[in-house]
Amino acid sequence: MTLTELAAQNLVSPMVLFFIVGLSAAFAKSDLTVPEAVAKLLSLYLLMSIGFRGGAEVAHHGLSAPLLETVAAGIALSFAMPLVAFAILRRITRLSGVDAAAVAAHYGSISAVTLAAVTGALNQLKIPYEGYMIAVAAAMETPAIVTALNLARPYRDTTDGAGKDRAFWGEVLLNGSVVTLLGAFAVGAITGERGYTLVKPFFVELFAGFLCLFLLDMGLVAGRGLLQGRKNLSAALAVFAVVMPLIGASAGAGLAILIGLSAGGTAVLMTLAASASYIAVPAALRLALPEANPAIPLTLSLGVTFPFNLLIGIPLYISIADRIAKVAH
Amino acid sequence: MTLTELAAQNLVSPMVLFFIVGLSAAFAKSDLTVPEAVAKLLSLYLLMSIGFRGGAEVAHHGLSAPLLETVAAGIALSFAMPLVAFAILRRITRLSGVDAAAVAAHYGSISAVTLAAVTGALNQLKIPYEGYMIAVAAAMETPAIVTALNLARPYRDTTDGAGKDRAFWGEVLLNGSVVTLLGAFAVGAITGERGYTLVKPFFVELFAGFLCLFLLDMGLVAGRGLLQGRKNLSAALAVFAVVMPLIGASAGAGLAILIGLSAGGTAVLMTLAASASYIAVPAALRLALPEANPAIPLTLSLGVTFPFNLLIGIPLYISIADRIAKVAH
Amino acid sequence: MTLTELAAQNLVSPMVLFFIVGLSAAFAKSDLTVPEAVAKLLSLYLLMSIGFRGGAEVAHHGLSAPLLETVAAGIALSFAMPLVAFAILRRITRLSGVDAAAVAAHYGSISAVTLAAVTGALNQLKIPYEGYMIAVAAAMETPAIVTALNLARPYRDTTDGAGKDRAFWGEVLLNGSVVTLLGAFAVGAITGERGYTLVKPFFVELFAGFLCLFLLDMGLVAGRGLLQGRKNLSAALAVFAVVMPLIGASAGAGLAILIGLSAGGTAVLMTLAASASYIAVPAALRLALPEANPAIPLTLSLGVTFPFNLLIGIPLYISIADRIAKVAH
Amino acid sequence: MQTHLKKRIELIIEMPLLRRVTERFNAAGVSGYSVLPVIAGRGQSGTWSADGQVSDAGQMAAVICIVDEAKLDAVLDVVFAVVSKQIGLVTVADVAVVRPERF
Amino acid sequence: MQTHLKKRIELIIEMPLLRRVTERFNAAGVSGYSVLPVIAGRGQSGTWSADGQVSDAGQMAAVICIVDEAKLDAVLDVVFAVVSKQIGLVTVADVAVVRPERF
Amino acid sequence: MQTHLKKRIELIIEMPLLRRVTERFNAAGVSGYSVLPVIAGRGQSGTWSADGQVSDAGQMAAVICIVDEAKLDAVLDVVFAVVSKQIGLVTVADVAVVRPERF
Ligand SMILES: Nc1ncnc2c1ncn2[C@@H]1O[C@H](COP(=O)(O)O)[C@@H](O)[C@H]1O
Ligand SMILES: Nc1ncnc2c1ncn2[C@@H]1O[C@H](COP(=O)(O)O)[C@@H](O)[C@H]1O
Ligand SMILES: Nc1ncnc2c1ncn2[C@@H]1O[C@H](COP(=O)(O)O)[C@@H](O)[C@H]1O
Ligand code: NA
Ligand code: NA
Ligand code: NA
Repeated sequence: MTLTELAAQNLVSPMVLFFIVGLSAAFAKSDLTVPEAVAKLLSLYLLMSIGFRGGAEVAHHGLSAPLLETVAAGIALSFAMPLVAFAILRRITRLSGVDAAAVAAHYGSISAVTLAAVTGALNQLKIPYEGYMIAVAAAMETPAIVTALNLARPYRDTTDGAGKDRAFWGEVLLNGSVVTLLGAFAVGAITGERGYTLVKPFFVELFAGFLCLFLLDMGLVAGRGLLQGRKNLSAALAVFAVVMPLIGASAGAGLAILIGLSAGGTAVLMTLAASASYIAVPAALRLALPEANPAIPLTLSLGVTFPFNLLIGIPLYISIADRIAKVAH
Repeated sequence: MTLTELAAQNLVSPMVLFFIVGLSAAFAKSDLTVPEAVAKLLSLYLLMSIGFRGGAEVAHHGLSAPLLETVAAGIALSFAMPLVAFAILRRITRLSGVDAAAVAAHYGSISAVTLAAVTGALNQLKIPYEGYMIAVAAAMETPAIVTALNLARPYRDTTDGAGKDRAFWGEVLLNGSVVTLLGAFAVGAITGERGYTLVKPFFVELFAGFLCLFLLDMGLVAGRGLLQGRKNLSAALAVFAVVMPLIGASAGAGLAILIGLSAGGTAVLMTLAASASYIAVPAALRLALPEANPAIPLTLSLGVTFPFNLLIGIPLYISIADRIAKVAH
Repeated sequence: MTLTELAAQNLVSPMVLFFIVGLSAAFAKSDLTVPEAVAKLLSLYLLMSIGFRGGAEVAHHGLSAPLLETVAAGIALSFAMPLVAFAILRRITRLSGVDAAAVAAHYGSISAVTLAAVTGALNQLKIPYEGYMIAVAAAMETPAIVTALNLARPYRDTTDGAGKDRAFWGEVLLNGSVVTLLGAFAVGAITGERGYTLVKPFFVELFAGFLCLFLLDMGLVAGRGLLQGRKNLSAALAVFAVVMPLIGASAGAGLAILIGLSAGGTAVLMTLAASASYIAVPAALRLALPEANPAIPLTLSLGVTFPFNLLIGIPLYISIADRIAKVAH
Repeated sequence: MQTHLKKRIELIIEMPLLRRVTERFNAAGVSGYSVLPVIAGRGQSGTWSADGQVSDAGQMAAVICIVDEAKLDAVLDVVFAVVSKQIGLVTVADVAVVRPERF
Repeated sequence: MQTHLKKRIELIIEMPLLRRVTERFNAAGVSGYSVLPVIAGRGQSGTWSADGQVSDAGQMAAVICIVDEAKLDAVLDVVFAVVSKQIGLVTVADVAVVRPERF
Repeated sequence: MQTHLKKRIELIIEMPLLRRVTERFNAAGVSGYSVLPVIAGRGQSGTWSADGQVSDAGQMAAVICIVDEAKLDAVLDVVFAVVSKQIGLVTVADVAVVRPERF
């Protein structure tokens, strides 16, 4: 499939269209909302479903490429990308050191719903990916926070905040989304074929539908976030929020080639690197870097980068990954 | 199928039975409740599902009858029915002009869950209906409010309220249920066969089950509303709440014949005309007609008309629509 | 299948594994939570699904064994088990008379999620059970409270509390879970084959998946309850919380033999007798026995007995029930 | 704006008790009350959280009731008749209102 | 700790009105507000509960706003301009705060 | 009914901070606290709403704590040690309670 075909198909997928409905409703100031508890249910479902299917895939096919190397690559990306992000931000924007470090943390880490979207697109295209990419995703959530706190240190007039606190790192490492992803991955890997058959109608067949609901909500939240956060959004920051995912995706592609991932696995690693956290990192930074303005990274990650990845990035990454795989094999 | 068979089958459908369970639980003062967030999820799901399937039907079959005329008919009904309702209410009940106008607004507009119930019944009977009836439903939500505010004007000692306010009409036109219905309709229409296949397990196959859950909740809410609102309910009002749907359904049937809708489309238009709003209109009137007692229309619409339509009206309308279509073709 | 095989298979079922994920997350102090509204939705779904399928089974197969005798046996168990529990508790623990009576009430009654788990396991093993066991479960919820209030009476320095109050007994008999179970049972029994086909994708095919979600939540709640309630947990109490289910299961097995239940029905009756309430009874006792410390029975029932039944009890009861049935026929 | 002094009663009571307490408010002549959710807490009987709970037992709700000073004692009597043995607490504070006739 | 006197305004207003009221708070110069859910209540217009409701009509929310005494009347004026015909209530109480400059 | 004067501390704090603050309440000797949800608000750092949110970051909770005047300063110190750099606010009001021994 050519990139144009892929992009066209992506843009008329019901998930992407529901995202656009949500975005439009927010811009038009409709009162449509999704209750918080429902949003959390949808997120829980998606994490359990992705995790479980990843585990089941590993149970079925075994490890088709080097697991450890891929996890190491993910961790390295998460540690390193904030350095790049920080350098760019300090050069092209007027963000303070602390705010630049906060934004950098978001872009080093990953977004679970973007992961859900790429796996949804791959399923739809029937492109398989290594199941353990789920474990890679979980491993990429946290390292960026370490780098970012170190980047921020010289700019802080205090050492306040939970960053030096043991309990804090426990909380961050075991945040709800990591635990759900890895837990469901373990369940999928242990339970095998029989378990898979049992929960397939729920965790596999309903995935696309649940993703529609969640992306409708994401559209609403992203749209309202953009309206609220407009004032935080300079041209330079908007450019960053589009360029940084491309840099991340390129780095992800490079490592995927080195490791020899499949087309699907390459697309997933590119997307992970390209995505920016909007759940785990924001919460952690409120504790560890309280003087950073939380609205800036959130507006960028949710309002610009997420829509960019969903609408343009994912089909692009898949198409590139496809070519890489064809050249390699 | 004869009317009696249809009615008997309707009364033993799981949806109707779960509604009766909810109603009985409320009357028996059971503490069974459905959390608000869950009720909102169920409503969101039903709207997305109805809208999506309507759009997909249009994508598949094209426009099998004149869309614009049907939308115009729906809008005309919504504008006109409050006039009839108001005249009857002022004649047979003691409602003040303002309260009568408020009730009239509810009966001119439509109820999305009644729409869900009639589409559920039609699916079950395998009677197809024009997919764009969903767009007609969305168009019928608002016009009744305009008529009712005009009807109320002479009886108000103030011009207070949001009725003259631009932002108000924006909110009303873009209320959450209209946006969800039309948004999902657009998604269904754009995404076509491939999208339909993808989300069918969620939006199509689970519809009946979700409707059971929602109707259990509706039974609880309607039953408790009736217990609370008893004191607002005179014999004359109860008669109105049963007669008005029949008038609406007749008007809907007449217009459906003129337009030449299918049996399914006729049943849907009749049901829309027969149904009374209990979500969008109440909220709008709290802003635009605050001196109206909100308990009166709600007791009528939710406590009398909704159960009447669900238990008796829908099978009646379907059976009449079926005969109309047989005569016509 | 041998007991060992059964136990092994149980331990790698996705439901049990998700419970263990939840338990581990709680022990590791992860911030993973399931919103209250979601937990209530999951519980509502499971009750409706179990009830409906029980009713549908009765509609399909008719009453394959004496309904009334089984209900009577269940009620007798619920009345009698608190006497045994109370005697043991007063002998081996230091609980006050009031607290011992409160705990006894929990163990005489039943736990709906344990019922869900055993029906899930039986479905998975394709072992049928009498559909009306659902009605038996509903009948077993309340009688234990009567016995326990009588047991507590001599130890109370007051007759305060709602126990003598008519409204109270109405509330207890019609509590939400009883109404949902019995209501859905009635719907399943009335609606027959056609209704079953209609809602099967929702109420039957998704059951295992929903149970996974609910057991993840139960693991979190049980784990946190144990951490909180540790201080209420002596060795003697922990022994009680493991021995009492075995006593209950034995009594259930005895009665099942007398009545001549099938293997599945025997396993369900054993599990019901072995399970301890954690929803209906706690709420009722806050009204009727307010001076009892609510944390003690909850820690035992949710923190010890529920995990015991889920991990060890249910496969044990099924395997014993299987042997009983083979001997009997 | 001219304001008038009233009393704001705030109860934090067990959920299973809620229906009983509010039903008795009527008899005591209050003009109304509002129930707010409580999602977590700690007290003598331990720490609790609403998260993941199916059961209302063990959970608390906050009830706010604005009353005229003249009715305060009658309302407190009613409240204590129900809640004395239970987990929870009752506080009273002064508040000013603008439309005094409605309380 | 040194504390400073401020006013705590507490509204219990109809949900459909919420957006209008909070939007006008800005104009009146408040430094902020917080909205708390109300799940049930009773008043002259009857008893209600949020349970099972899809519609926000008929439901209430609590709005808390800490203001300086100097701004109190301006805020109350704004509030009454919107809520006078509506269901609900407004109370004002004294509170002490530690960081006075932010209100 | 005889009543006794206590202090009602009300915090509106960021959700991610909640666990830390309540854990430190213990050390300061409070008898308990209650957490109420906040669903929307506005302040210097902008407008927010809980609707549709998966993340707790950016959301607030209200914590109510009734304490004896003697413990007030100790509790406020603890609170400020945690919340000083954060988004949110702290108010203190007088309330009367009936059973003074429990605070
Ligand atoms: N000092 C306090 N301030 C605020 N809420 C409290 C206080 N003490 C108890 N509570 C609330 O009341 C519940 C029951 O308290 P207790 O009866 O002490 O176990 C607690 O879980 C809290 O939600
Ligand atoms: N005295 C009161 N104390 C606390 N809340 C009240 C009071 N009166 C009314 N309310 C709340 O305001 C809502 C509307 O009151 P009303 O306008 O009297 O119908 C009620 O449903 C309650 O939630
Ligand atoms: N004056 C106020 N009254 C009530 N709540 C406030 C006030 N100011 C701020 N808040 C709440 O505290 C949150 C954070 O405030 P801020 O630190 O000013 O951004 C806001 O989003 C509101 O929920
Ligand atoms: Na990234
Ligand atoms: Na109508
Ligand atoms: Na039992």
